[in-house]
Amino acid sequence: MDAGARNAALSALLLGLFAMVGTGLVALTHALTRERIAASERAVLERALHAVMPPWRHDNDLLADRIAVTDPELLGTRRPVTVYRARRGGRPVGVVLTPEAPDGYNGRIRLIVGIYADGTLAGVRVLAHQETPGLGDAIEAEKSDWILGFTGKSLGKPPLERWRVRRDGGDFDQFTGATITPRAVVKAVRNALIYFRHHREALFAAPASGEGEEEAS
Amino acid sequence: MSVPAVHPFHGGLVLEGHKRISTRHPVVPARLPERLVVPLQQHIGAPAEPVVQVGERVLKGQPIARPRGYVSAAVHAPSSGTVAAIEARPVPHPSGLAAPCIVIETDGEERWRWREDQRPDWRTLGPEALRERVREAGIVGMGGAGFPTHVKLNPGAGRAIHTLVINGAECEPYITCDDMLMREHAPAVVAGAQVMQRILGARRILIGIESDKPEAREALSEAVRAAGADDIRVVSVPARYPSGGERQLIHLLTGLEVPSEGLPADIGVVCQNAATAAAVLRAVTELEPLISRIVTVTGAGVAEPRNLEVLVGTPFADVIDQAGGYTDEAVRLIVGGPMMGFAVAHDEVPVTKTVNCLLVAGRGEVEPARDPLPCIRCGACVEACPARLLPQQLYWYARAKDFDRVQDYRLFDCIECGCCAAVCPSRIPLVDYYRYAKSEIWALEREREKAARARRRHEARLARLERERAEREARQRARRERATDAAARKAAVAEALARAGARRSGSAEARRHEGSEGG
Amino acid sequence: MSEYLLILVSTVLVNNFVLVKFLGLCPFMGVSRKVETATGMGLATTFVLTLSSVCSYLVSEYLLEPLGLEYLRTIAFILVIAVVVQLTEVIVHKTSPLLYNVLGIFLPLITTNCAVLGVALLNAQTEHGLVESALYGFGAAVGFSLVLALFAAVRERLAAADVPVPFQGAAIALVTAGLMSLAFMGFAGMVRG
Amino acid sequence: MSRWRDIAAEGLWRNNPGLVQLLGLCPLLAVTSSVVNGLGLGLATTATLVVSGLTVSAVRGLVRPEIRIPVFVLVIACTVTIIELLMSAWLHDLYKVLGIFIPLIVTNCAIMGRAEAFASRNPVPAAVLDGLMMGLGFTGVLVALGALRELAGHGTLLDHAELLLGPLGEGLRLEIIQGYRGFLVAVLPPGAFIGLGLLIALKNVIDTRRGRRSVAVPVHAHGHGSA
Amino acid sequence: MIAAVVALGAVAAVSGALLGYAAVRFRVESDPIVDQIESLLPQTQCGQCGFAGCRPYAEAIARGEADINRCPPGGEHTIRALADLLGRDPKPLDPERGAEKPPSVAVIDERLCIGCTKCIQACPVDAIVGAAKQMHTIIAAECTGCELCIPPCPVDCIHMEPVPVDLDNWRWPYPEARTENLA
Amino acid sequence: MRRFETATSPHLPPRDSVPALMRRVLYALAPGAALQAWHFGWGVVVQLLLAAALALAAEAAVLVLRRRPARRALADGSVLVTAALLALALPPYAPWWLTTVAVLSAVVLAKHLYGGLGYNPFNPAMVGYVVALIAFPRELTQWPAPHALAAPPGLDMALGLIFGGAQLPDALTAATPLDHVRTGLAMNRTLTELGAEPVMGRFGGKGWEWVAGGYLAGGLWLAWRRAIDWRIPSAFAAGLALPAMVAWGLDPDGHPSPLFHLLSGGAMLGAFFIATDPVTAATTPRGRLLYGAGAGLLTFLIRTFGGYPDGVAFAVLLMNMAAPTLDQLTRPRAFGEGR
Ligand SMILES: Cc1cc2nc3c(=O)[nH]c(=O)nc-3n(C[C@H](O)[C@H](O)[C@H](O)COP(=O)(O)O)c2cc1C
Ligand SMILES: Cc1cc2nc3c(=O)[nH]c(=O)nc-3n(C[C@H](O)[C@H](O)[C@H](O)COP(=O)(O)O)c2cc1C
Ligand SMILES: Cc1cc2nc3c(=O)[nH]c(=O)nc-3n(C[C@H](O)[C@H](O)[C@H](O)COP(=O)(O)O)c2cc1C
Ligand SMILES: Cc1cc2nc3c(=O)[nH]c(=O)nc-3n(C[C@H](O)[C@H](O)[C@H](O)CO)c2cc1C
Ligand code: SF4
Ligand code: SF4
Ligand code: SF4
Ligand code: SF4
Ligand code: FES
Repeated sequence: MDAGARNAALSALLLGLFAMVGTGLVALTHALTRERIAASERAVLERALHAVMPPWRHDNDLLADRIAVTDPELLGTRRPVTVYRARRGGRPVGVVLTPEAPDGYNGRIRLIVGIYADGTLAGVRVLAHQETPGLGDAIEAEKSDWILGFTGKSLGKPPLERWRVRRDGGDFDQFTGATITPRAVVKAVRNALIYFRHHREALFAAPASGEGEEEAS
Repeated sequence: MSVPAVHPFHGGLVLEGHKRISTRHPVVPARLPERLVVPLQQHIGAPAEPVVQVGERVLKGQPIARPRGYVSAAVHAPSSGTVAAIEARPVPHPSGLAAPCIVIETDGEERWRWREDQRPDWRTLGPEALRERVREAGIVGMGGAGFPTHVKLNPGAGRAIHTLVINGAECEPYITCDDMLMREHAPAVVAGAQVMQRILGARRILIGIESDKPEAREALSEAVRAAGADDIRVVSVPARYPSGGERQLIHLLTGLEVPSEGLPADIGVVCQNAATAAAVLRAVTELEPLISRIVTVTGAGVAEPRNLEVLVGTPFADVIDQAGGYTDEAVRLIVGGPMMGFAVAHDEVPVTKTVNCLLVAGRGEVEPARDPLPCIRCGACVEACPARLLPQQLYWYARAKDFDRVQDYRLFDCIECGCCAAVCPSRIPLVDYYRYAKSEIWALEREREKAARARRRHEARLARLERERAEREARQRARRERATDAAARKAAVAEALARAGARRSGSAEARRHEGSEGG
Repeated sequence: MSEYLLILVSTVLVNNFVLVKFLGLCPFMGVSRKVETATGMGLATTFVLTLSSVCSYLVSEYLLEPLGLEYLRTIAFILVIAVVVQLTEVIVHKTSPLLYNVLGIFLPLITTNCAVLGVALLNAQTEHGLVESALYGFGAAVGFSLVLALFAAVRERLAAADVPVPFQGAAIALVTAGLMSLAFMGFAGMVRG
Repeated sequence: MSRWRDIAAEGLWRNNPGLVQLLGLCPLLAVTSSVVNGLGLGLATTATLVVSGLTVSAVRGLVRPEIRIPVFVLVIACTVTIIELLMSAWLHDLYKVLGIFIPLIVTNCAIMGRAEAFASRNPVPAAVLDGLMMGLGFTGVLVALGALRELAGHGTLLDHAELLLGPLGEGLRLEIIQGYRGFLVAVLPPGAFIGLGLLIALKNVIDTRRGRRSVAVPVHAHGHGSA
Repeated sequence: MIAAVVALGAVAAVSGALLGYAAVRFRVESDPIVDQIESLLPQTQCGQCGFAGCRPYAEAIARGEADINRCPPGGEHTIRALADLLGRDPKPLDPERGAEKPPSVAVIDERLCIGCTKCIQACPVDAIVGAAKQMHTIIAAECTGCELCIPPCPVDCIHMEPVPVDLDNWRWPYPEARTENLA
Repeated sequence: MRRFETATSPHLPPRDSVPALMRRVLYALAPGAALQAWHFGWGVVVQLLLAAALALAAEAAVLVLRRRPARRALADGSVLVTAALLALALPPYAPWWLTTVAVLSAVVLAKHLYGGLGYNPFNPAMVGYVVALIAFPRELTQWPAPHALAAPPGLDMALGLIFGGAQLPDALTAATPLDHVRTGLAMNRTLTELGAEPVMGRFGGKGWEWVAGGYLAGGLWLAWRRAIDWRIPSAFAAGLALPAMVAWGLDPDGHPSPLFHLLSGGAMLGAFFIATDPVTAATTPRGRLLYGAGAGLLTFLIRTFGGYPDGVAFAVLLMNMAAPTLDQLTRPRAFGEGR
C-alpha cells in the first residue's frame, strides 16, 4: 500500500512535469501563431464570400456585417441561415445567403448565393453536397462551369416560370443522366431570389449580430 | 412378424448394388495355399507378440502370437505346417507398408491342435467364461475396423446394455460376404448373437438387414422362429449407404444417436457384425479360433465373381485365382468396397480377419485418377454427409492445415464413409484430406507427448547438474570445516597456521573442480 | 429518439469508421487473422471507445472550453484515453480474470487505435452533447467490431485459397478490405444529411 | 558505416512502416487521394517522428516503466499539436484538407511503435536517423499511393500543389493522360485499399526478384546483423 | 498560457498518479506468454535456433528479440502454431538455421565405443546410459535427435539414423491438389 | 505378382461435374436473356459476346502469367457464367470500354487475385458491376426503352453505340422502372400517378416484367435440377417481399407493391442466379436461408432508403462479406453432438 502511494506520487510528479513542459511549449507556439491562424481562417471565409460577391463592389467587412434569418420555406432549412451584407459607403450593395437545396439526389445541398441589391445574381457556389460522384457532382465549380451560369441571372431574366431545367421546360441545362441535382439547385437559387425580393429592406435594416455561426467554412 | 419403424438418418446415398454378380454360387472353401502370411496386427490396438520360433512346427488353430495388453488380439495358425519366417511383409494397408508377419509353410495335413470333445453347451457357461473364450479365439470385429470383440463385449460396470444390434446391412456396393453367410448359416448367426446377448445381458437383439437382401432376411427370420426367440427382431432397413455404419444402423433401428466422441455402449447398445456373431458361436461351441472368413471376390476384373471361405494369411493372388483369375478389364485391386476400400498396388498381400471383399475393378467401374478442380462450395457434400458435418469446411481447413479449426468442425465425427467425395462435382478426394488431418493430429499428439517427456528429462537433468554442483560445494565446505575443527583442538599458536593451510587446499580443490566442469 | 437511431445507423453502416472513414485500420488489419481474437478486440474496443468518448466529452466541456484551451484537445484527449485504457485493464484484471483472458492482450493496443481519438475529436468538432457523444462512440465501435469480425472470418477462409504468391498475406487482405468498402458504398445516401 | 546504412534500409524499404509493418494505415489510406495531400501528411509525420524520436531517446533514462507509455504519448501529442498549430498558421488550406488526420498523427501506430521499439533503447543520433528514415519511408508510400490513385482517378499528378507550396505550386499540375474520363473508384475508399494492396504486391515482386523476401522482424539496435 | 500549463499539468499528474498506483497495485507477476511459447517448441534442445535450448529461445521470442522461424526441428508446424499464438503471419523457416529433417535418433556403434562418457555430458535429456570405461547405448525412445552427442565423441562412433516408418507412426500424405502452392 | 494402379476411396465413377453445372446455369439463363434481347435489342447480344470474349481472354492471360495450365480452367465454364451475368446486368448499349473495365474487375480483381474458381469471397460479376456503377454512374443509368415503347436499335446501330462512341439518343432512353418510381416518389408524386405512365407495365415495368419472368422460369428449372439450393431464392424473395408488403400495406401510395419489387430490376436474376453463386454464398442449410433473406432485405432497404435505385448488387456483396461468419454461426449439429 505504502509502496503504491509512493509510486503513485512519483509517477504523478514525473508525468505532470513532462506535461507541463510539453504544454508550455505548445502554449508558447499557440501564442505565437494565434494571430496568424485567425488571419488564415478569415482569409478562407473571405475567399468563399468573394467568389459570390466580388470584393471591389463593397468596402465593408462582410464577416462583421451579418445577421441570421430563418425561413424553412424559401431557404430550405429550419436552421438559421447567415446573411452577409455588402455595402459601399454604407449603401447596400448586395447580400450573401447560405440557403440549402433540401431535395438533392442524395440529400441536402448547401449553397452560397450572392445577390446584388437589384436582385441580380452575383454568383452561386456549392458549399457541401453528397451527390453521386461523376454524376451529380458537376454542380461543383471545380468539376464544370454549370454553376457559373447563374451569374447575372435574376427573377425576371429568365422569367419566373422558366426557372427550371430544360427537361421541365425551363432555361437551365441538366446533366446527362442526372436531372434531379440541377433541378434541386435551380429551385433553391430561385427561392433564394424570391426570399431576397420579399425581405430586401428588412435584411439591410437589421442590426448586425456580430456573434454567430460562421457558415461559410 | 411386424416390422418396426425405422428412423432414417440425414444424408447418405442410394447406390447401385452390383451384388448379384457375386451371389450366383454358394460359398465354398478356398484351396490351402503353400504359404500363409499371417500379420501380427490384424486389429485395432497393440500388435500381437509371437510365441513361436522360426523352424517350429505349428498345428492348425494353435496360438502363434499372444495379445500384448487388453486391447489386442491373439493370432492363431490357420493351418498346420512350419514357421518359415517372422519378418516384415506387405500387409493390406493403405500405406502399402510391410509389417511383421509369421510365415507358415503349410504341410497340407490341416492337423488341428486339439480335437477333443470338451465342448460344453455354451448355455451352461457364465458371461465371464464366454468372454474369455472369445478373447482366446482372437476374434475381432469382421465388419470393418477389426476392434477386438472381447473388449466390445465388456462395456464396463457403469454401462448396462439393453440392445444388441447385429449388423447385417452390408451397405457397400459389390460386397456380399455377409449376405451369403446369413443365407447359408442363418442359425449360426442367430445363435452367435444369443451368445453375445448372454455375455452382455442385453434385453433384446435387433438384426438390421438392407431391403435388397430378401433371401438373407427370410433365412434369418426362419432361424429366429426356429430358435423360438421372441426377443430377436429382424428389421429391414432401406438400402441407403451407409446404413451399415454402426451409428447409422443404431439410429435406424432404435432412433438413438450415439453421442459424438462416445461409444454405442454409452446409450446401452452394442453393435456387432453378423460374421462376428457366427465366429463367436464357433469359438464358444467348437473352441475354434478365428482363422478363416468369407471373402467376396468380385468386379469386372475377375472371371467368376463369387464368395469363398478363405484362411487368414492366404495371398490375394491365390484367392483371385480361384475366382477364375483376372480378366483383361482388371485395373484396380480394392480391399473392401468401392466406397471405403483401399487399393493395393499388387496381389502379394494376405487376407486378414477384416478383409471382407476383394474388388477387382474394371475400367468402367471406377473413376480414373482424380483430377480435382477447386471446391466451389456447392454444398452437395453437406446434403450427403450422414454425420451431418460440413465436409467442405473440413476440407478447407484441412487443406489450410488449420488443425484447430478442423476439429472445431468435428473432424473426429467423420466416419470416412466417402459419401461427400462421391458426390463432389469438383472430384476432390475429400476423405483423403480428413485422413491426412486425422493422422497429422495424432502425430502432433505423439510429438507433444514426446516433447513433454523430453522437457521433463531436460529439466531433471538441469536439476541434477545443479544438485551435483550444490553437493560438491557442500562437500568442500564440510571438508573445510572439518579441517577447522581439527585445528581447534591443536595449540593456539598452530591454529592460525593450520587454518590458513586448510583454506588454501580447499580453494585449490574448488578450482580443480571448476576446471573439469568447464570442459 | 429517431435521431439517436440515426446516429447509430449512420456510424455503424453508412459512415462505417473503418471502411468509409478510414479510422482504426491498424487493428483492423493486425488483429483479424482469427475470428476469436477479432471478437475479443471488438468487445474491448467497444467498451473503451464508449467510455472514453464520454470522458473526453467531460474534459472538453468542463475543462478545456471554459478555459478557452481548445487547442490542447488532442493532448488532453489522448491522455484521457491512455488512462481509460489502463484503468480498464486494471479493473478487468481485478474483477474478472476470465474476461481479462479474453480482452487483456488487446487493451494496450487500443490506445493507438486512431478511431478512439478520432471519435473524441469528431465529437468535439460536431459539438455533440453527452448522450450523442456516447452513442457516437458506441456506434463507431460497433461498426468497427462488426466489420472486424466479418473480415476475420473472410480472412480465415483465404488461408486455404490459392492466392498468387505476391499477393499472399497483407496484399490480398487489403484487396479484400477494398472490396468490402466497395460493398459498403451501397449504404451511401441512406442517411440524408 | 553499415549501421547507419542498415537503419536507412530498414526504414525506407525492408521494414517500411506502410508496406511491411502495416502501421499508420489510417492516414495512409485516408489522405492519399492525391500526391500533394500524401506528401503534406508524410512530411508532417516525418517531422513528428524525428522530434519524438529525439525527445524519447533523450529522456529514455528518466522514465519509469509504468508511465513509459503515457510519457511517450505525451511527447508525441505535444509535438503533433505544435506541428498542427504551425500548419494551421502557414499552410492553412492544406491543414483544412487533411483535417482530422493531422491530430491523428498522435495515434499513428508507427510513431508509437518506433518510440517503443527503437528510440527508447538507442542513443539520440540513431533515434533521429531512424525517425527520419521511417518517416521518409512512410512519406514515400504516401506519395506513391497518392500518385497511383490520382493518376488512375483523374489522370493528373500534383494537382493542387499550391496547397503545399503556395503560389509556387500553382502551375505544377501535370495532365498525364489527356482527355481522361476519370476512374472514380480509385479516389474513393475502395481504391485506397486496393491500391495499397497492389503496392505491397509490387514490393513482394521486387523483393523476390532481388532474391530475398522481406523480413518483418521488429529491429533492435543490437543483433540483426546486416543480412 | 499559465492556465494551459496548470490545467494540463493537473490532468497529467492525476493520470500519472492513477497509473503509478495501478502499476504497483496490480502488477502481473509471471509472463505466461513464455510458457505458452515454450509449450509449442519441440523440446529437442538442440540449440539450432541459436539459443541454449528451447526455453531461452521462447524467452527471446517473448521479448521480441527473435523471429518465430528459427527452429528447424519444429519445422513448419511449429512456425504456424507460433504465428497463431502471436498473431503474426507464418513465414518459411530461416534457412540459416538449418532445414527440417525427418525425425531421427542417434545410434552408438558399440564396437567402437571406448566408454569415455563425453556423450553423456552432452546429451540434454539423459538419453545415453553407460558408466565410465564401459560401452554406452542410447535409449532410442528418449533420444530427441538433437545431434549434440556427435561432436564430442573422440572416436566418431555415433551416427544418426532416421526413425523407421511403420504402421503406427505412418502418416497419411497431404493430398496433392494439382494447384497446390501453399507454403 | 500382378501390379495395379493405386487410388483412394471412394472409387465410384463421378456423378456430376463442375463444367456440367456451369452449362446448366447457362442454359437456364437463356430464356431470360432471349427475352431481354427481344425487349432491348441487339445490344444485349453484343454485350454478351463481348463480355464472354473479354472474360476468356482475361482468364487465359492470368493463367499464362501464373504458369498454370489454362485449358482446363477455361473449360470449367465458370468465367462464362460470370461474363453472362455481368453482361445482362450492364445497360445493353454501354460503351465497350465500360464493359472492359467491368469484366477485368470481375475476372482479374475479384476472381483471380484470390486464386480463381472457388476461392473468391466476393461475387465476381457483382464486383464488376459495382465498380462500373461507381466509376461511371452516368453510363450505367442509360437504359433503352423497352420494345413496347420504342423500337430498339438494330444490329448496326448497336455496334455503333457500343464501339463507335455514339450516345443513345434521348428518344430511345427511358428511366428504368425502379428509377422512375424512386425519382417520382422523391418528387412527391404518388404511385397511382406514376403507375399510369407508359414505362410501367402490369406488375413491374413494361418489358422488364417479361424478362424477370424469363429468369424466374430458368431459375425454377435450375432449382428443380438441384443445380441451386432452393433455400437461397426462396429466402431472397421472402426477404424482399415481406418488408415490401409491410411498407405497401402501410402506405400504398408511397411504396411500390411487393410484386413490383420482385419483378423489377435485378431481383429475379439476383435471387436465382447471383445470390446462388455457390462460391460466394453461405454453405450451411440454415446459413443459406439467412444469406438469402439478408440479401433480399438489404435489397429492399437500399432500394427504399439508399442512394441507388437497385440494391441487388450491393446486397449480394454485403452478404458475401457475411457469408463466412454465417457459416460459422450456423454449423449444423453433428450426428450425436449434444444439443
Ligand atoms: C447510382 C446512381 C446515382 C445517381 N446519382 C444521381 C445524382 O447524384 N444526381 C442526379 O440528378 N441523378 C442521379 N442519378 C440519376 C437519377 O436516378 C435519374 O435517372 C436522373 O436524375 C434522371 O435524369 P434523366 O431524366 O436525365 O435521365 C443516379 C442514378 C444512379 C443509378
Ligand atoms: C480407437 C477405438 C477405441 C474403441 N474403444 C472401444 C471401447 O473401449 N469399448 C468398446 O466396446 N468398443 C470400442 N471401440 C469399438 C467401436 O465402438 C466400434 O464398434 C468399432 O470401432 C467398430 O466400428 P466400425 O467398424 O464402424 O469402425 C473402439 C473403437 C475404436 C476405433
Ligand atoms: C460407412 C460405414 C459402413 C459400414 N458398413 C457396414 C456394413 O455394411 N456391415 C457391417 O457389418 N459393418 C459395417 N460397418 C462397420 C460398422 O460400423 C461396425 O464397425 C460393425 O458393424 C461393428 O461390428 P464388428 O465389431 O463386429 O465388426 C460400416 C462402417 C462404416 C463406417
Ligand atoms: C448456380 C451458379 C450461380 C453462379 N452465379 C455467379 C454469379 O452471380 N457471378 C459470377 O461471377 N459467377 C457466378 N457463377 C460462376 C462461378 O461460380 C463464379 O464465377 C465463381 O465465383 C468464380 O470463382 C455461378 C455459378 C453457378 C453454378
Ligand atoms: S461437393 Fe465438392 S465442390 Fe461441392 S461443396 Fe463439397 S467439396 Fe466443395
Ligand atoms: S466421409 Fe466424413 S465428411 Fe464425408 S460424408 Fe462421410 S462422414 Fe461426412
Ligand atoms: S532449435 Fe528448436 S528444438 Fe532446437 S533448441 Fe531451439 S527451440 Fe529447441
Ligand atoms: S562419446 Fe563416443 S566413445 Fe565416448 S562413451 Fe560416448 S559413444 Fe562411447
Ligand atoms: S493509423 Fe493505426 S489505427 Fe489508425
